Amino acid sequence: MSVAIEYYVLLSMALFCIGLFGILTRRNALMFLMSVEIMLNAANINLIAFAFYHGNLTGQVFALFTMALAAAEVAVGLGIILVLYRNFRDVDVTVPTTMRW
Amino acid sequence: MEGLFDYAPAIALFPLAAFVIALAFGNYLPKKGAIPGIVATGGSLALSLAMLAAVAGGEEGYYHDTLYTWAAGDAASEVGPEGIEFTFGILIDPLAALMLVIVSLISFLVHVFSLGYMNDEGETGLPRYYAGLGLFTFSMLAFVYADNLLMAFMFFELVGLCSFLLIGFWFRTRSAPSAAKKAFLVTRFGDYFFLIGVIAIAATFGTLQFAGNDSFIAAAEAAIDGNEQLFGFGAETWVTITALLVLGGVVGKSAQFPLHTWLPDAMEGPTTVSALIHAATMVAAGVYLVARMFGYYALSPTALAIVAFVGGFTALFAATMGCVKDDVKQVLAYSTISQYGYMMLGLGVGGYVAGVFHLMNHAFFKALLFLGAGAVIILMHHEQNMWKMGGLKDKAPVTYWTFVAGALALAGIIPFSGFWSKDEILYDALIVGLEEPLILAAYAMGLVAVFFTGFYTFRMVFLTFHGKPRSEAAEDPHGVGWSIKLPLLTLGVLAVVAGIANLAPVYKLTGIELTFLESWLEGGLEGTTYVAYTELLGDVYDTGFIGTESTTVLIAAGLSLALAFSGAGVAWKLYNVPEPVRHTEKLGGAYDVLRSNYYQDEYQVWLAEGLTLPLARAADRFDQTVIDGTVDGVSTASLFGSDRVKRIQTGIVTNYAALLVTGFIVLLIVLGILGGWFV
Amino acid sequence: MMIEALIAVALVGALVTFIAPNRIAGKLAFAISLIPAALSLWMFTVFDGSGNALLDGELAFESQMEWIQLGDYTISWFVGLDGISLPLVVLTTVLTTLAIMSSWTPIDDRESQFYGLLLFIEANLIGVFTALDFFVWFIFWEAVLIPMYLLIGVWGGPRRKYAAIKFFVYTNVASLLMFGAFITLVFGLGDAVTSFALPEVASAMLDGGPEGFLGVGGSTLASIVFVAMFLGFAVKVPIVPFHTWLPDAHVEAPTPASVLLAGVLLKMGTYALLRFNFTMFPEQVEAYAIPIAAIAVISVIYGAMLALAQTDLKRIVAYSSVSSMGYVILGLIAYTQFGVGGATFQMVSHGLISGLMFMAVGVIYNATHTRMVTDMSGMADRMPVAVGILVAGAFGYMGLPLMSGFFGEFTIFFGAFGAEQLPYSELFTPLAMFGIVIVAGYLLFALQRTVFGPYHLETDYEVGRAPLHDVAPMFVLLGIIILLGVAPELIFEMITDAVDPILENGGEL
Amino acid sequence: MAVFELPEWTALAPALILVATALLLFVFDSINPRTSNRSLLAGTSAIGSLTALGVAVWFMLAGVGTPSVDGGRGVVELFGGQFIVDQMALFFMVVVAVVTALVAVASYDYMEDHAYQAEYYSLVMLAATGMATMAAANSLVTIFIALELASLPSYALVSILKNNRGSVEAGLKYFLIGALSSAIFVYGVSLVYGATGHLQLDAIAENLEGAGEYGGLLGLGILMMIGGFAFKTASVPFHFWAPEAYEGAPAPISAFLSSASKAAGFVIAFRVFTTAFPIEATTAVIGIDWSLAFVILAIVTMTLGNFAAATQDNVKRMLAYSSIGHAGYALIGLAGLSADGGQLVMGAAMMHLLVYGFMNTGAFLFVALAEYWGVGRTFEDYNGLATQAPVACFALGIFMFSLAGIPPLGGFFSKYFLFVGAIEAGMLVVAAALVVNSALSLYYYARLVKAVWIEDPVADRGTLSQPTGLYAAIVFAAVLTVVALPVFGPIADAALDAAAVVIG
Amino acid sequence: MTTGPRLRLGESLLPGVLAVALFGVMALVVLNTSFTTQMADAGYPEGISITSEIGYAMLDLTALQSTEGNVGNTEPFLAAFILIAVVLDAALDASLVLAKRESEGQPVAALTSVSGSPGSTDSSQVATTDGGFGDEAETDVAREDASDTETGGEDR
Repeated sequence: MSVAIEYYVLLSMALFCIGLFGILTRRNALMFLMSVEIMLNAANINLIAFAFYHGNLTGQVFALFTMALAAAEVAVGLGIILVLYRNFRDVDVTVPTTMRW
Repeated sequence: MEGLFDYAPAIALFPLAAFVIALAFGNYLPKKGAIPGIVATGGSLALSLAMLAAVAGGEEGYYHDTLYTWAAGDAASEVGPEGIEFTFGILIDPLAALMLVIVSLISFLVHVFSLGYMNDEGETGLPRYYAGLGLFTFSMLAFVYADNLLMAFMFFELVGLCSFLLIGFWFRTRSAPSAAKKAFLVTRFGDYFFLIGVIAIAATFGTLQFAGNDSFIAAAEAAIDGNEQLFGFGAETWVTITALLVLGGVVGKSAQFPLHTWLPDAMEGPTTVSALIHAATMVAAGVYLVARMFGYYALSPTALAIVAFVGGFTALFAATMGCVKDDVKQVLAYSTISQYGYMMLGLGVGGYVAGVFHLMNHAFFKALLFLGAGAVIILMHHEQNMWKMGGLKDKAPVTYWTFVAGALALAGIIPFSGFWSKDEILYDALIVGLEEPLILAAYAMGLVAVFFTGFYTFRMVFLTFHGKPRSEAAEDPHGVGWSIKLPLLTLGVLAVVAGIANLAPVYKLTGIELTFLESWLEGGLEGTTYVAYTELLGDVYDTGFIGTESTTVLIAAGLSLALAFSGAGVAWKLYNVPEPVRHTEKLGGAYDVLRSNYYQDEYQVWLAEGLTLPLARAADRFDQTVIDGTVDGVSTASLFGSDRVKRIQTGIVTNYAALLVTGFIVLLIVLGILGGWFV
Repeated sequence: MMIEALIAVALVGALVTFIAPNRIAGKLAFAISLIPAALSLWMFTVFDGSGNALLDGELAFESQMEWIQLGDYTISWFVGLDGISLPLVVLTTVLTTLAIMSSWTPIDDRESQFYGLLLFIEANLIGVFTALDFFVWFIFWEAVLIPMYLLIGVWGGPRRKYAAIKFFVYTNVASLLMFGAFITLVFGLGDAVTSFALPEVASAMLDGGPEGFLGVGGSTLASIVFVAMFLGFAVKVPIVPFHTWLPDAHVEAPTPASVLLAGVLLKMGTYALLRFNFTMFPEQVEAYAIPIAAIAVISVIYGAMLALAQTDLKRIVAYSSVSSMGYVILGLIAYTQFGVGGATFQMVSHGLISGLMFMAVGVIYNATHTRMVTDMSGMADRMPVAVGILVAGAFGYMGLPLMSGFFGEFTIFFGAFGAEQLPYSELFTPLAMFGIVIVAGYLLFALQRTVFGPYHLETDYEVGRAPLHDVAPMFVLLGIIILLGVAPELIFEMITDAVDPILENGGEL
Repeated sequence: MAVFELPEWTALAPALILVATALLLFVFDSINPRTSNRSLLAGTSAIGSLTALGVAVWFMLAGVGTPSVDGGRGVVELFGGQFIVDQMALFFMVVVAVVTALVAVASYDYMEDHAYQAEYYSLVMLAATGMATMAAANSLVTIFIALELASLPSYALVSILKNNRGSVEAGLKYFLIGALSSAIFVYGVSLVYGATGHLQLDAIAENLEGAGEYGGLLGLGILMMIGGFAFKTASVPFHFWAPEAYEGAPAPISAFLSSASKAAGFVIAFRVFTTAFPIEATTAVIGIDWSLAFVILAIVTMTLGNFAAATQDNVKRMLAYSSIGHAGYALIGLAGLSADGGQLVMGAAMMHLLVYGFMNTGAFLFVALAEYWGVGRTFEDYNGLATQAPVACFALGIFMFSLAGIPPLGGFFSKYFLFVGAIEAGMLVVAAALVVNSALSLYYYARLVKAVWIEDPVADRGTLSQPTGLYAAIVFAAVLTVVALPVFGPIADAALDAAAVVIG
Repeated sequence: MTTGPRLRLGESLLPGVLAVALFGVMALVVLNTSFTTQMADAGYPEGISITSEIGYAMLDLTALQSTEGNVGNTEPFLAAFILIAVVLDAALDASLVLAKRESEGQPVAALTSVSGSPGSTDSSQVATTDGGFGDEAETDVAREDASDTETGGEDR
């Protein structure tokens, strides 16, 4: 129980950057979505760790909200991916490039 | 009589009214506007004569009044008052009164002549013609009685406008508009210096009055006496500079070298116009201006000498060119230039009376010659080439005899008017020249010019009237009416007798008081009288005599008369034959030079078209490419930048994420380093 | 409230005209424009102001109303007239009326919009010349651009799109520069000012100037602001080398727009220079006298040379405007009563004369559908009256005495010659004066080739006499030009009255 | 003004009215899922948003949210400080409500063939609720949730033309960048929480001192939160979604997003940075003035937006980039904050957002009209529209010149007050950038005016109909843009007062 | 199914460097931060039910909240709670709109697979008013609808 707070933060940062790595390298929309979830959860780790650190529950409660919002985001995201697939017959996020410049 | 002066403005306003009437209603009037013009100039003539009488009979002998303040304001002048007023005023002193009479008389005669020359010949656009004449007469008269330099300048410019309009009267041809443009442009070039002069004088002395205690002439004299520094120059130097600047306008208007080139071209206008404007009056404006502010020139020996030298040179220079012309009007044009050179010479050597005297005489005989030439042109069905004339002597005696009278006057044959005035000028030049080598050179040129004058004058007379008719037109001349003969006769008489006005040699030889003009010019406003000028000139020029005064007079008169006769004699010998030939081959290469007017036109045209125009085109190209190119370049560069910037948006969302993260990292690093987050 | 009435009439008139049917729009707009013209002439006769609007003068028709409180600064609706602005207002109203009449012939498309825009311009121009609060002034100043942009763009010549956008962007950029400079100045003045009212700023400037801002010292700041504002206005005037928008805009604009552009819009720049730079910065004027005078001379000569090289009549007149504006700058920098007063007079005079010239060229264009000097000759044969006026206008442009142009030029030259404020004025003045020779050169050259000579026309049109409503406005203008040339004191007196206070602060009086 | 006292929670009435309208639309939808009674739906939305607008204006005039010392009714704190209703909140509620109303009216015609009428309007109203709530949110929790409430329906709205590739692509990009940004934002929140132990803005400010050692962490958190705001306001470098989203989305939604959503993004930025991170205290902790970040962002954003807009061929995309440019202008409001004030510059930014609400919405609605007519999307396609639809094109001219900041239109004032503010704050570089960009922007705004007014049509098009709703919305927006001139005094007062309260 | 979602490997990992870089920078920040409080000293007071405290905080039941120790500093979350209800509503609405498919211009329930052939009239209700890609998209949709009726469920 006495892991130093730095490591929690570093963990969350690592997670955050892993998520980011996914976003930057994966072209599949679903992977993209999942990566975003990882990043959100990285924030949750922080929140919970800091809640403990500060001894109040604010962070913990906020983490709950974050999860709910993540779910909502995924719902909308999947809807968009659905119409994306219907239109482009692909879920590769790099395919839709009809608008640029 | 004094109350009469209240009507002085009307002298100029009559022709102005004629101008308005002719312009507005000319088309609906009988004679298309000639009648109002004749009435108005007649009125002006009558009033001018009345003024002459009033000046002669009045106690003060002059009239000077400020009519109207054009503009006033504060301006610090070098010396003089803190404020300045630009006004319109009338100054009628003996000089102005004389000139008023000359101008209104000739204008009146030209109007009458025009009935025969223009109306009867079925010209179109006559209202325009009479309006132009009216406006010209107005401007010229107003110029003459202007009491200050600015007003003089303004009407000086306006006569230039009228000259432009009237030269270009036959605007449907190619040559007339071109000549009109040239006339205005060349005189404008002179006026440019004139205007600088006006402004410099105003800025220096805070006044532009010609006469009176607050005149700039008086102020200049005071400044010279006080050894003031004006604009960093000694007062006399500055007076010289400003006087020469004003002289620029004079040189332009009076067609002196090197701005004489417009006058021969100006012969594209109707001959009546040439008579009125380009011989008798407007061209005289320059000389008149010098006479008007003679006191100012008299303050500067340098300026006077330059006036004299320019005059002498022009007299000779133009006379030589007059010898080879074929067009009767061209001959007259060069003779005009030459004669104004004499006047300048006269004024420049201090012969104030002589200059004014010649101005008057020349006005009469040159107007006569031009009108005579106009009559000839009518006779010849608008043929102007002398080589196609001949033998008109018997068919048009009135024209012939009046023309000969004018020619004798022009050539300076005793006792015609021209002799007296020209002789006086040469005499004045000689006596000064004996002490001043430069003036002597000017005198020499003037003297040589007498020979050429005699030659070209009689070459013209003989070619035109003598010998056998050399064309069909000459064999069957067109008749001329009373409206032509009447002015010719009037002027013919004047050309013969006008010399009586100032028989200075007679006075000098016999002591008989026949110098009416001199005594006339002795009157007037203090400081503008001949007496005052004589005093001033005493400081400027020393005079010398060859032997006694009488011998000098005789030598001078004899020399010029001999030269005039020999010139006339040569012409007699060469051209008073039934079938005259050109004799040009005798001149060899000189002929080409003369024929080309010493290439004066060429270099001036080159200045305008060979130098200025390419320069302007270069400036234009510079403007289009460099200056405007810079403006457009900024816009092009912006749009190019825009095109690059928008390429960042590749359309691939992963790239966006990458760029976004990049941006974020950059921001983080910048702020982190600045905020010390990494240490 | 008279000024408000003036502006309101024009604005409402613009709206009414905008929705009126095309058929009657021209006549309607003319009728409406008579109201401000009459009103301003009436104001001219009852004018009772004295002194300079910015320097404790007695304003005529003053009206002030608080509008916006912006932090520590108040923005007010503040208008009034003094001897400088009144002639320009009259010029605006009269010229607009005449321009409307002169558009009856050439404008045959979307008339109601066209005339609506003309009236809208008029409203804004009046505003520019009457506003005494910087923000209000700037609103009008910029708002002029929109209608002019459209006038050029919609009804202009073949390259109208390029010209319109160039005009719009170029002059606007300059305005932004000027705006920034002025705002900086206001902040630099610190507590001395609590509003953007020009009189307040002016008095603060004269009472010691800016304290400094952002570490820049007071006098340095004043110099920077002076230069920046000068550059900003230089584009509008325009002064070489910022003039290139002008020929394009003038040439492409429809005739009535050219009339207003040359007649009034260019005056905005010089008016602003007088109001701002030359009223508020006497020290800087002195310090920068030589470069500004040099620019003025260059504008005169270079502009005239450019005009000489042109073959398009409108382009000739356009470049000659550049040249003429150079005189105005010279008069201003002379900083004498005659110099500045003459410059102001010249603004009015050039407005009238260039308006006349553009109208005359427009009438010829209406008949021939070409403006190229090379395309025609002998036009005097077919349209004597119009050509007569063109010739008269050309001579007015050349500064023929007894026409207003001569008075303006003469007073400028006289004021500049030997001006104490301006070193080497005895050199600058004659150099600039050489413009009067070149102007004669190019105008006469153009006249000789176009209106004189045997009749000839390259384009395939029957040329007849110009209709009365084309010629009438030109007669009116010519009348005013001659009137002002003969009796310049009509406005010169009130101008000098308003100019004197400016010079008390540093010029030569 | 109010003669009776309302309970405190009613201070949130504008947001509540919006959400109630959304729920009402749900009810309609559930009663008749396939209703095509557009009048009812659009009318309800319009009435709802107008009511919200009315209430917000009324509250503002009544002095709700003005500190009592100034004679107002005091700032209302609700839910233990989770929400706060002050003048700034009300000001932005007005902005949101106006834009929503315009969009609702315009959508009546634009969406007439669409299958999901009720859903469309309810999503609009929900997003509007989110934006209005953002204006009042006073805790990072509520801010984040409100942000999501505004975002999620927006994603759907952008891609609501489901068979239109552009719309879908736009939605996808918007969503992906949005998700990434909200992840970054929430991570930033977590770091701020880590540093201060609080999420309520006042509490954060109070605990800044205690966070002394965590300067880097707090700074990183703040920067990440800036990222979140930058996304919402379409500022560099989080702007990448904007051109595509605005271009692909139905035009009324583009209007909605670029005006209301942007304004909402700014209001939370204003609130967070003034309330939670007062400059002096924060600088002491993180070692750097955060306004520097906004200076950089402002300059880069306005430059990029305007430069990219200059050569666009597609009108909507041009407007999208111009919208980015305007975000840059509004960012000056944050960049200009400093320890000793910034009321002027922030107030100017608020005014700009309000006026921008009219003029930009109007401009996009004109595009909506053009799309409705089916004339095409490029500048060329717009050529000569003025001859056929002078009224709408007149309005477009007003919008364009107003966007360009030319008097006498509303855009002039706000933009120039920003300019004044920037100079007052001593940001000459920013002011210079503003000038350069304004100059460039003139070019492309004028280009659109040129297209409709000056150019001749390239091809014949049939007669153009005059859809009531779109026309009404456009004309209304134009009138507001013009009327802004005479009534700018009160607007400026309101904005400056609001800014003063927040800055304290 | 051949065109269904699939994992793609072997793509360019280059942009990933950015993530690594970011991690480096962020880690640098953390490593330079000195956390004074030891984790061991932190934490919640004994004897308090964290879960119930969370519940109280969420519903603003201040009266029930523990007043002891640091936990008492927990902020109220009622407003957020209400708000997130609306958010979820919105998310549901949004996802349903997107997920629904249309037939004959009428929305069809999101969760059914329609076996009937989606008519070509599909396009009639497409709002192509922004004019760009309508045609292309329509054909795509038609093709997709025809061939892929059962994937809808699976995609979800």
